Parts: sequence; C-alpha cells; structure tokens
Amino acid sequence: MGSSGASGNLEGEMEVDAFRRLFPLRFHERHLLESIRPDARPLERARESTVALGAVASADGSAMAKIGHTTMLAAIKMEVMTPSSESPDEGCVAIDFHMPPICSPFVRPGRPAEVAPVIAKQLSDAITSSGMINLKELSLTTGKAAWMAYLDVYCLDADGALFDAALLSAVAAFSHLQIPAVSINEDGRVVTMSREDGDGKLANDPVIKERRKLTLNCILFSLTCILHKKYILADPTAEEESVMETHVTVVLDSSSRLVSLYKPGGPVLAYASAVQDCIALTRHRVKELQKILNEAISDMEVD
Amino acid sequence: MEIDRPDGRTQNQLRPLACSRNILNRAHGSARWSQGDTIVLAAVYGPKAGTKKNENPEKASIEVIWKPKTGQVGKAEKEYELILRRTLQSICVLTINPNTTTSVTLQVVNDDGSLLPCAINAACAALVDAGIPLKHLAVAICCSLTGSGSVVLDPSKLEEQKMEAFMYLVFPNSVHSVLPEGSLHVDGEPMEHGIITSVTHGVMSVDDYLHCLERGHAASARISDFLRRSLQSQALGNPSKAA
Amino acid sequence: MLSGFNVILSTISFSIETEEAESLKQQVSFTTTTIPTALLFSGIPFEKACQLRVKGEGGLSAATAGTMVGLSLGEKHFIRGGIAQDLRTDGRKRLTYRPISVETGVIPQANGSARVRMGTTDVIASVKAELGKPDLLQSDKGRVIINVDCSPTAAPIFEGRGGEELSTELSVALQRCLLGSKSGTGAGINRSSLMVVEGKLCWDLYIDGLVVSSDGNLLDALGAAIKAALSNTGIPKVHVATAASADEQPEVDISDEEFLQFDTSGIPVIVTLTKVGRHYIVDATSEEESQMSSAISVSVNRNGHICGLTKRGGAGLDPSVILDMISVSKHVSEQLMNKLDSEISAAEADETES
Amino acid sequence: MDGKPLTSPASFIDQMVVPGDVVLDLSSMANQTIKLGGGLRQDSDAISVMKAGKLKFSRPNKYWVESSQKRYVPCVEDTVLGVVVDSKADNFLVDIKGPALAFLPVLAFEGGTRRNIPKFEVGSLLYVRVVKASAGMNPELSCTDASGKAAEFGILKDGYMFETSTGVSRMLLSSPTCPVLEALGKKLSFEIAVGLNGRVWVNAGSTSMIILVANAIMSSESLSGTKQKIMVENLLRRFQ
Amino acid sequence: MAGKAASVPSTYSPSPTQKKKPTIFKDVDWVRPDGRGFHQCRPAFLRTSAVNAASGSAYVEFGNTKVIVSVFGPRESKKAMLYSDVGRLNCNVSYTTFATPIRGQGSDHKEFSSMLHKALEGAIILETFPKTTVDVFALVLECGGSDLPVVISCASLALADAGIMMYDLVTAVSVSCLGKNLVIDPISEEESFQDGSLMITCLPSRNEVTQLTLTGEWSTPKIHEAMELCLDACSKLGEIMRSCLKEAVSISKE
Repeated sequence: MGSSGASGNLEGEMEVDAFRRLFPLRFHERHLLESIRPDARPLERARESTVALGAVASADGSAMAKIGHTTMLAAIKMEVMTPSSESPDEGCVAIDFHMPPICSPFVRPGRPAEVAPVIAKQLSDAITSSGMINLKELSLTTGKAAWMAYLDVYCLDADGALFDAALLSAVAAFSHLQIPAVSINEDGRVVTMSREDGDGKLANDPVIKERRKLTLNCILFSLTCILHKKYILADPTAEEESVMETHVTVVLDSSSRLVSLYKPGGPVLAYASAVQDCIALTRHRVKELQKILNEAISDMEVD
Repeated sequence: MEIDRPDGRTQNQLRPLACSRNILNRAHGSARWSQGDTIVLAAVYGPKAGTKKNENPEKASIEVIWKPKTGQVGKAEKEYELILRRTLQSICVLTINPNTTTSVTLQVVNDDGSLLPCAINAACAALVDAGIPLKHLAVAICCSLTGSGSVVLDPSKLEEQKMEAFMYLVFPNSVHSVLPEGSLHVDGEPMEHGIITSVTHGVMSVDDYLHCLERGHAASARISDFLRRSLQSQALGNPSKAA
Repeated sequence: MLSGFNVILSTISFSIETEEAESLKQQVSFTTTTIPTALLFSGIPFEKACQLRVKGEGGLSAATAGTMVGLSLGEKHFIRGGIAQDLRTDGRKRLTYRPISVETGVIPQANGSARVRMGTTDVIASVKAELGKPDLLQSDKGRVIINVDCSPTAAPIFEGRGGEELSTELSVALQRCLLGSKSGTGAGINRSSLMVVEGKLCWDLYIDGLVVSSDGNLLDALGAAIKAALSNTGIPKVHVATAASADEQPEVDISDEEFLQFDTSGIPVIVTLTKVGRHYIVDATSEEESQMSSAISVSVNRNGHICGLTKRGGAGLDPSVILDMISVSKHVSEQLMNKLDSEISAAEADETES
Repeated sequence: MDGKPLTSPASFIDQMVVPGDVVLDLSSMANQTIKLGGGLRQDSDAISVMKAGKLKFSRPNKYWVESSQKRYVPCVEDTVLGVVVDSKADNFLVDIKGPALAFLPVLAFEGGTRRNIPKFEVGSLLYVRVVKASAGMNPELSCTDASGKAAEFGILKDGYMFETSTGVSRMLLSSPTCPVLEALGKKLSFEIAVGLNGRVWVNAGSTSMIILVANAIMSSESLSGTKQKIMVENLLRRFQ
Repeated sequence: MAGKAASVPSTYSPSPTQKKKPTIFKDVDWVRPDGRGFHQCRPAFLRTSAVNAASGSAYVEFGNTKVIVSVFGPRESKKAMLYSDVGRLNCNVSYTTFATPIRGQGSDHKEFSSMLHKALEGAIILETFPKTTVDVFALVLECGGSDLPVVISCASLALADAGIMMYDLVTAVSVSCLGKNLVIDPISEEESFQDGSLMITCLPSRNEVTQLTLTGEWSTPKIHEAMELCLDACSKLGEIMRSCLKEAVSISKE
C-alpha cells in the first residue's frame, strides 16, 4: 500500500501481468471500481461449482467437490468401535482435513499447513453442532458395538474458499454414504456380508444390519466473503484472499438457521449491515448448492 | 424472562474483571486477565528482528503461542492461535516496525468458560504494556443463547455446556475523541459496533445472532471502560479490579 | 506446432564425428535419439535439445561417493582407461573380487553375528531372535526385519543424517534380495521355519547390518555378512505347554542349551555389477563407484535362479545390456558362493577352536 | 501558531489516553504546523493514539504520548546506552534494546579517521547518540554530538549498568531533577549516565554505594515524588 | 468431536467372514478377477493440468489405482544448500488415509519416494535449472495395485506438463508372476498372492531402462519374457501419454 504513490508514474507503461504482481491491491481495487473481478465475475457471484459422488471406490461414501479450481475429495470409511459408557447407543464421527503437498506451492512434505487443523476443527464443529447426523443411527448393538465414521477430506487444489469446498464435499460424502451390511459372529466381532453370501448366513448370525443410507437431519452449506472497504466479494480465489485479508464465512443449514458466522480478525470491521449482506448472499448460495447436490444425487441414482 | 444462573448473576451481568500488567520480569509486556475463575496470562516479546518465511517482510508479523493448562496442543489450540493472531494483527499498526516479529504467548491459568475472549483481552492488555503500536484496543465477550432464545453474557464453563449456542465477539474499544459526535460512524453505526472477530458455536436463527450482537455491544462498552480505567491507573503492577 | 514434429526430426543431422568427439566417447554421449518431450510444449529453442549430457552424474551412490572421493580429471581418466583395458587401479581384473575375510560370532549377545571385510570395506551383521505374535494375514510365518545403519565413522558424509538415505536404500535392497515376494517364493530365509505355534507364536528375526568402514560395494558385503551371520545363528528350542485354549497365548519354555541350527542353504549371494564406460566390474571401490553410470545388484541362489534385482544409478540402460549383466553376474555368483562358503566354514572352525 | 493549545485537545493534554483515542482534529486547526512524537499517528484529518500513556504537549507545537516500556524503539537524537556485540570492518554492532542491532560507524568519533579507529571489546558499554532511525533499516549511532565534538559520548568504564523501563530513564532525565536523584545527590557523590532506552549506568567510590543508588532508582518507578524521597531516606539510613 | 476420537477405543474394519482362497491363481487356466487377459493392461485414463496451483500436474487412473502428481518449480531450494550447477529433484509420495482397504495403512512410503526419484532423474535434463529445485509430489488417492509404476508414469506426465526439459517421457509397468503365469499390470489382489514381481521404468523412445526391480525367484528365460512384456507395454503407454499431451496442447491452442 505504501508503494501506491510510486506506482503512479510506472503503471502507465507496465504490462497487466507485471502490474498485477507488483501492485496487487491496486490491481484489484481498479476492478472493484468497475464492479467486476479479475476472473470476470460480478462481486457477489460464486465460481462455478460441481459435485461428483462416489469418487473413491474403496470408501463407504465419497464425493469430489470443485468450486472454481479449488478441489476437495472427501471419503468416509466406516469402522466398528466399542461405544463409550456415557453414550452406549451412539456412534461417532471423526473428521480430519488434510492439505497434501500437491495442493499448493506453500505446503511442503513433513510440514503440515497451518490452516489444515483449523479447517478440520471448523468442519467438525459445524457438522457436530448442527446435529446433521443422528449419532444414534450409527449404533449397532447398545454398549457393544457402534460405527465410527472416519471422514477424511483432502484438498487436491487450493484456490481460495477452502472451507466452503471442504464442507460441500463432506456433506456430499455423507449423503452418498452407504452403511455396509454387517452381522455379528460368534466371537462378538462385526463382520461384513457380501451380497451373495448374505442369504446363506441369515440363520447363523444373530444380529444383522442391512445396507442402508444415513438420514441427514439437515444439510449445511457455506459461503466465504471478503470484506474490503465497502465491497463484499463472494467466494474469493486464493489471490483475492491473500490481497484482501478480511474474510467472513457464513454457514447456514437447509432451514436458513445460522450454524456458524466466522470472522477471524482482519483489518475491516464488519457492521451489522455487512453481516446481513453476507448472510443474504449465503442464503442465495445455499439454493445454488442445494440444486447442484440434488442433481449429483439424482445422477447417481440413475446410474 | 429471568434466567437463574448458578452463581446468581443476572443475564447481563459479567463476572468480576481483574487485570494486572507488567507482572513478568523478562517479558517486554505482560498482563494477567481474569473474568471470574477464568484466568489467562499473556506475555509479549519483541518486536524482534526478522519475519518468518512466507510472511510479508514489509509488515510487522505477529506470532501467537497458546499454552493450554494441561495436555498437549491439539486442533482447538491451533484454532485459538490462528484466531488470536488474525485478531491481534487487525488491531496492530503493522507498518511501523516492518520486518519484525512480535510474539505473544498465552498461558491458560484456569478455564471456567469464555476462555478465548479472556485470552484476547489479556493479549490486548499485554500488547499495550509492551508499547506495541495499536490502531485501537480490542475487547472480547462471550454471549450465549439459551434454548428459549434469551441471551446470557459471559457464561461460565458449566453454563457454556448447557447453552444451545454461544459466540465469541470482539469489538474495538469505545474511544474518546475530539471529533464531533458521529464523525467516526460507519453506515450510521459507531466504530465500536464493528465486529473484529466473530466465532460461533451451535445453531441459532439469524435474528438471535443480531440480538446477541447488540447485547455484545453493550457489554463490550463496559469491558472497554474497565480496560481504559485499568490502563490509566498510573501505578503499574497494581492490579485493578471491577465488579 | 505438433504437426511439425516429424519434420523437425528428419531435418536434424549431427556432424560431430571428429576425433575430438571420439575421445570423449567414454564419458559423453549425445542425446540424438529423441527430442525432449517437454520441448514440444514449452517452446524452448531447439538447440537446447542437442546439448551434451554427461553420464555418470546420476545415482545416489555415485553422487555421494563422488563428493567423498573428489578425483581429478586425470585420475578419472586413469580409472576408466584401466577398466577398459581390464586392469584396475589395484591390479585386479574386471571380474575379480578383493580378498574376502569372514569372522563369525563377533557379537556374543546376538543369536548370530558375522563380520565381513572386502578390502577396506568392513561390515558387521547381527541376528537376534525374539518370540512374537505373527501377523493376522500371514499366520503361518515369522517376521524378518532387516535394518542397516551407516556408522558416521565409515565415511564423513554419513555424519548427522547423511547416511539415512543410503541406509534406507540398502535396507530395501536387502529385503528385496533376501525375503522374496509376498507369497514367499524366492525367499532366502524360510519364514515358515520360524513358526512355533501357528497363529500364536513365532520367532521374529531382527537382522541388523552396520557399515563400519565404507569403500564401495556395501550391498554385496552386507549380503555376505548376513549370510554368514545366519549360518552362525542358533535359535533356542521352544517347548510349548499343551492344552492352551483357543484364544489364549500358549505358555512356553525356552531352552538354554538346545539350539536349532538355522538353515542357510537357500540364502543367495548378492553380486553388484557396476557399469563404468562400456564395461562392468564387480566389487567396485568407492573411487570406481564414483565413475559409474549405473549398477545392477543381483541376488542369485545356489540353483542359479535370480531371487532379487535392484538397479542403482539414474542413468538408463539398454535392455539387452541388462540381460547381459544378469548372465555375467550369475556366472560370477557361483565363484563367490563357493568362496564365501569356504570362508564361513573356516571362520566357524576358528570360532569353535578358540 | 500562537502556541495556545486549542480548546478541544486541551481536554486530553496531560491526561491518560489509550490506543484509538482521537486527540486532534486537523480539519479544525487549518494553517497550523504540528509535530507528532511517539505514540501518535495521523489518519487523514484525525490524530489518533497508538500507545497507552499520558498525552504531552510542548510549546509551540509538539505532541507526544509519554509511556514506559521495557523495549526501546530507536528515535533520532535519543541518547542511549549500547553494548558492543560485534565489530566489523566499517561498523561496530551495538545492542541498544531495539528490535534490530544498531550500527556505529568506526569513523563516527571526534576526529575519526581510518588510522585511529578505536578498539572496543565485545561487551563494552557505550554512551551514544542515535543519528538515523528509519523503518526497515538498522539504526545508526554516533559517538559525537551534532557539532562533531566528542562531548560526553564514548565508552563507560567501571561502574554498574542495569536495565529499567524507558519511563524511569525519562524520569531521571527530566528537569527539574527528579526527587530520587535530588535526595541521593544531597548525601552521596556518584556518576550516572542515563540512556533513553532504559539503561542506566552508575559509578561511585564504593561498591555498596553503587548498589544503593541502583536500588533506589530501580524501586523509584511507580512511586510518587514524596514517596521516592522517603524511600531514599530509608535506604540511606540503613547504609550509614 | 475430532478431539474425542483420540480417546476412543481402537476401531477395526469389519472384514468379510471367510478368507479368499489364493489357490485359484495357481490353477492352470484361471481368469483374472477383473476378467482381463494375462497380457492386457487395465483401461487407463490420463489427464494433464489437474491441479491449477501447481506448475504442472497430471491425474492418472489405471482401473482403481488413482494417482495425482503435482510438479512445483523450478524454484528456490528449500534448504540453503551448497552451490550446485545442476538442478535438484525432490520427490515425495504419500497416500490418502482411504487409499487402502483398511484405513490408514499406506501413509509412509519412504522407499517409494526414493524409487520415484531414481526413476525420474535419468530422464530430466537437470542442467537446465541450476541452483534450483523441482519438486514432484504424488498423492495416491486410491490404490488398486501397481501403485508405483502408475505414480512414475503420472509424474513424468506432470513434468512434461510443467515444461521441465526431459530427454524422454518415463513410463513404468510391472508384471507379477503367479504360478507359471506372468500377468501384466497386476491389481492389489493379484499382488498380494504373487510369487514374484518385476517392475521396469524406461524411456520408451530411447529404449533405455532407468529402473528395474525384481523380487521372487526367477529363471533367466522368465526374466527375459517378463522384460519383453514390460518394455512392449511401456512403449505403448508412452504412445498414449504422448497423445494425451498433444491433445492438451491442441485444446489450449483453440
């Protein structure tokens, strides 16, 4: 910002790319004046998003979500655990978020990204506190066995709005999840049943759980916005995030209740009006994402 | 609709605040902040020369180290560190000491609810103690919502667990100004109503959130006054107290 | 741009057939066969594709040994020239080993141990047997864990974490050569013989190699040392108390006096052929290794079958050269196997005498 | 430029201010030149506070916030006590308690030439003046006053150096002489050098006297004038 | 919740009741689980520029084996290392926690990283980027057998996409020996019962082998046969990779 004065006489003869690198803030502010962004989006428009279900064959539920270039792969693996004594009829969900070195030039092997555990915590807070998943549904036999759903979200390409994409892929993976059919054998161990030998075993094993889907009480979607001066930019790219540092992430559930409003600092203060604008943008975005997810689910069912 | 709180407070009542500064000899700035039984110790070292790789050397950088009372540093602590760092960065004037690093260490002495707001208040007092240039102060408050939708301020740990939802809000302090009333207003709102940081937990309606914001403003003005008085008490090291 | 690909190729001709180029042939080859693929897409001037490529720089052992040895250009030429004329700097022929000496039972605490010296290369291998529970997936087999450590005293580059990469490389190569495939075929060590009670109890063999002094050909020396250490290994006899129920661990009584000799007949020897210039040599010193373009380590058992193969060094080799190297190493392995057997029995005779 | 403080800032002068407070409104004081000292910054028409402390005004037009810190931020024309950390061909590297080490050019001495470069061992204590202090660069020091004379600058031998806060240093240097020094000076004779960076050096005839003076200064922080005098008297009584 | 997971008692993956019988592989005429012929590779899907944040990247799918490789650089070396007039190559291979049938079993593959390094370094013209490092990071999204060969081929595609100068593409193929049969491009199930395996990485246009590993007991004619098989597959794979790159260029040109 301090160099803005010096740029005055230079910028006339500079190429756009050089100007973008040298004076990123001025570059973006010029665009904002025209109410447009470097990728030709209007300020309030989110990037094109896609969801593909069942991307990982070896998982019980999986989904790949893309928002612009940002790509997330989420997969759920179901394992069996002994439930804790406080909640003997509940299963458990363990959520983790990974940023492997392939996703960004700033992540190196052996040195995990600083934001990865924070996004993992946010995901897990949003999903558990919203009551999206009924943990009782994950119970197998009270006090003996319950499902532990391991959800791992991998960032394959990091280009801004990581939490939004991670949440989208996580929600999609849960809506794709098929809890495997299992029975409990003589030793009390839970074993899977493949479809063909299911009939023959019916008589032998006492408890059998059918292959089933998980019911989701509500569905969560989120939108990250940048606040810069008077402008609100929806769904920022990595470049925009690095130049303008005030971010607000709003998470809403399907009945428009607020699950999280997350603004970690930033030079711009958010006033009630801006907060309401962000929430309104998120409401709009929820409808878009709901449509995208529904289409992905119906595509899956046709196949 | 009155709510019975275990410690007999009213809904809007904060726990007793206490702040003492300059309590550590080696640190360049330090403060101890308590809200009831929640106590956090903050120490500031620096500015030291140089910034870490991937940080902008044209600005001062701030690092935050969170030390939990017991146990290891996990994801929750990493999240606290990030929120604190972003929050403190937004109140510091980063262009004055470029290419330096200021480190803020927070030691949790006791956690009885509203831990993060308490830590933010402690860190802010410690930054002032170290003389780090600040745009303004930050005051943090925890608001919680009961099942019936009423707002309870500064919940203890027990209350936090029972609440439907709670949120941590950080606002600028209310400043004294020579400027005519209203000149610092943005969109018709005074500057101290702007949210620096907002972290929520639990599901609530949007109206509930906005309601909490208002109550948070009122409470933050009180904390802000307390912080000003505590900073003004000339006798350094003499703890100031407020009920 | 792409449609012009073939056209470009056909118009290139190289005219570096001068005597100068001839003399460089040992160390330099021209990349005349193909255009670098990236070139097609990056739009970099074509001249770049024709630049000289110095062979022999690739490869971990070459790189590490190279920095350690630090030869002058003249010395490099001398070594290469010698190898080309079948007379190496220490007077050996290309396929002759340095004198091998074997000493067994060097570590009394271990179940078996041996020290092997090849010239100034000096390695120790020890075998420890511990009772353990077999893996669920392979309930009828014991475990064998091979680990190699490069002592910082062996070479300056092993100081700190310098030896770590080489240690892993050697461990992996030894595992490949001695443990065979997943189903167990080709394994030098018969893991089924380590079974005590199926699914319950087995012997776990911990094989540790230590490089005391490094002067090339570490893999062959370690292979020989492990072979010697295993033939020196006695595994205590175990008496299993009967009547243990299905899910309990059986009680055992480990004998202090009775030992079972470990069967080492199937253990292969490892022969590393190092390619310097157009020729291959066995038992290369570290000076010679610094001049290699690539090397192939082959483990051959008594039946003349290949039980493991690792290529080292990044430079490419023609497939026919590889096959030729395999057949040469097979031939060499017979002599090495016999020599090693006689050394091992001599060493064991020494041990019992003393 | 009448020097008379305007009505509005008057309410803040000599008052405690905290970061964020707006103390001057430039739009209402057109045609005036003001000088801002430490702890103040300009944000378009508003002058706001960055540090907690007392707002000070000095005629005709200087404003600053007086506060006390353990860390020193270099400022041009400050006299400080520095410790030599290293010596290079052109500069001595000196620790002045700031964020970065300061450079003391080997020629920045009275009559300094290439031939008579002084030799300072690592650990030597110097009384120096800050001549350059810009953001992003190491500060530069000098062992001469503005006219190139050595004045009282240079190495401090013997004695005892201790660290206090910048507030204590400023109190010691204030005029009229602060109560501690006044009370001590009546009974004892000692040498003292005070750096604005919170370092104080004391030398006297006997070690016990040095310790007494040092203790008196260190415990004077946060005491009022009369209390300082009582404290000094108590100490002196024990000493005699 | 995630924090709680640590304190939760250990979990296990419910496995099928009976074990698969490996004997079917030993029969004289058995069929591969996916119905392929012994000398038939799995259908491959290749795509370049899969990761926008990287200088070059590729995504490769061989049946259920799915691999993504990003290339960064040439960029400043991470450690302050000695001056080097040739570039450095840094390779890393990691697995997702859900890559393997049982969760979290494929995370540490140190030797894969060094094998990848050795397979690639012979093909890259390191002289073109002195003093700098090229990072090749691979993530195995799902492993369905022949992971390393797929990683290597994918990495060379990503290097080409990044515009790193190479003498040739690097292709890698492995064969498994099951009883008397040689099967190419084995899936995990076949790999777990194999009697021997051979992997070749080569520069197909130059007909050079950069890496060769072999386990199990092999006779010389068998090695001969396996190498022929691999080299043939490698050169065919090379053609496919080439056309994938050409396609990418022609698309970007439009």
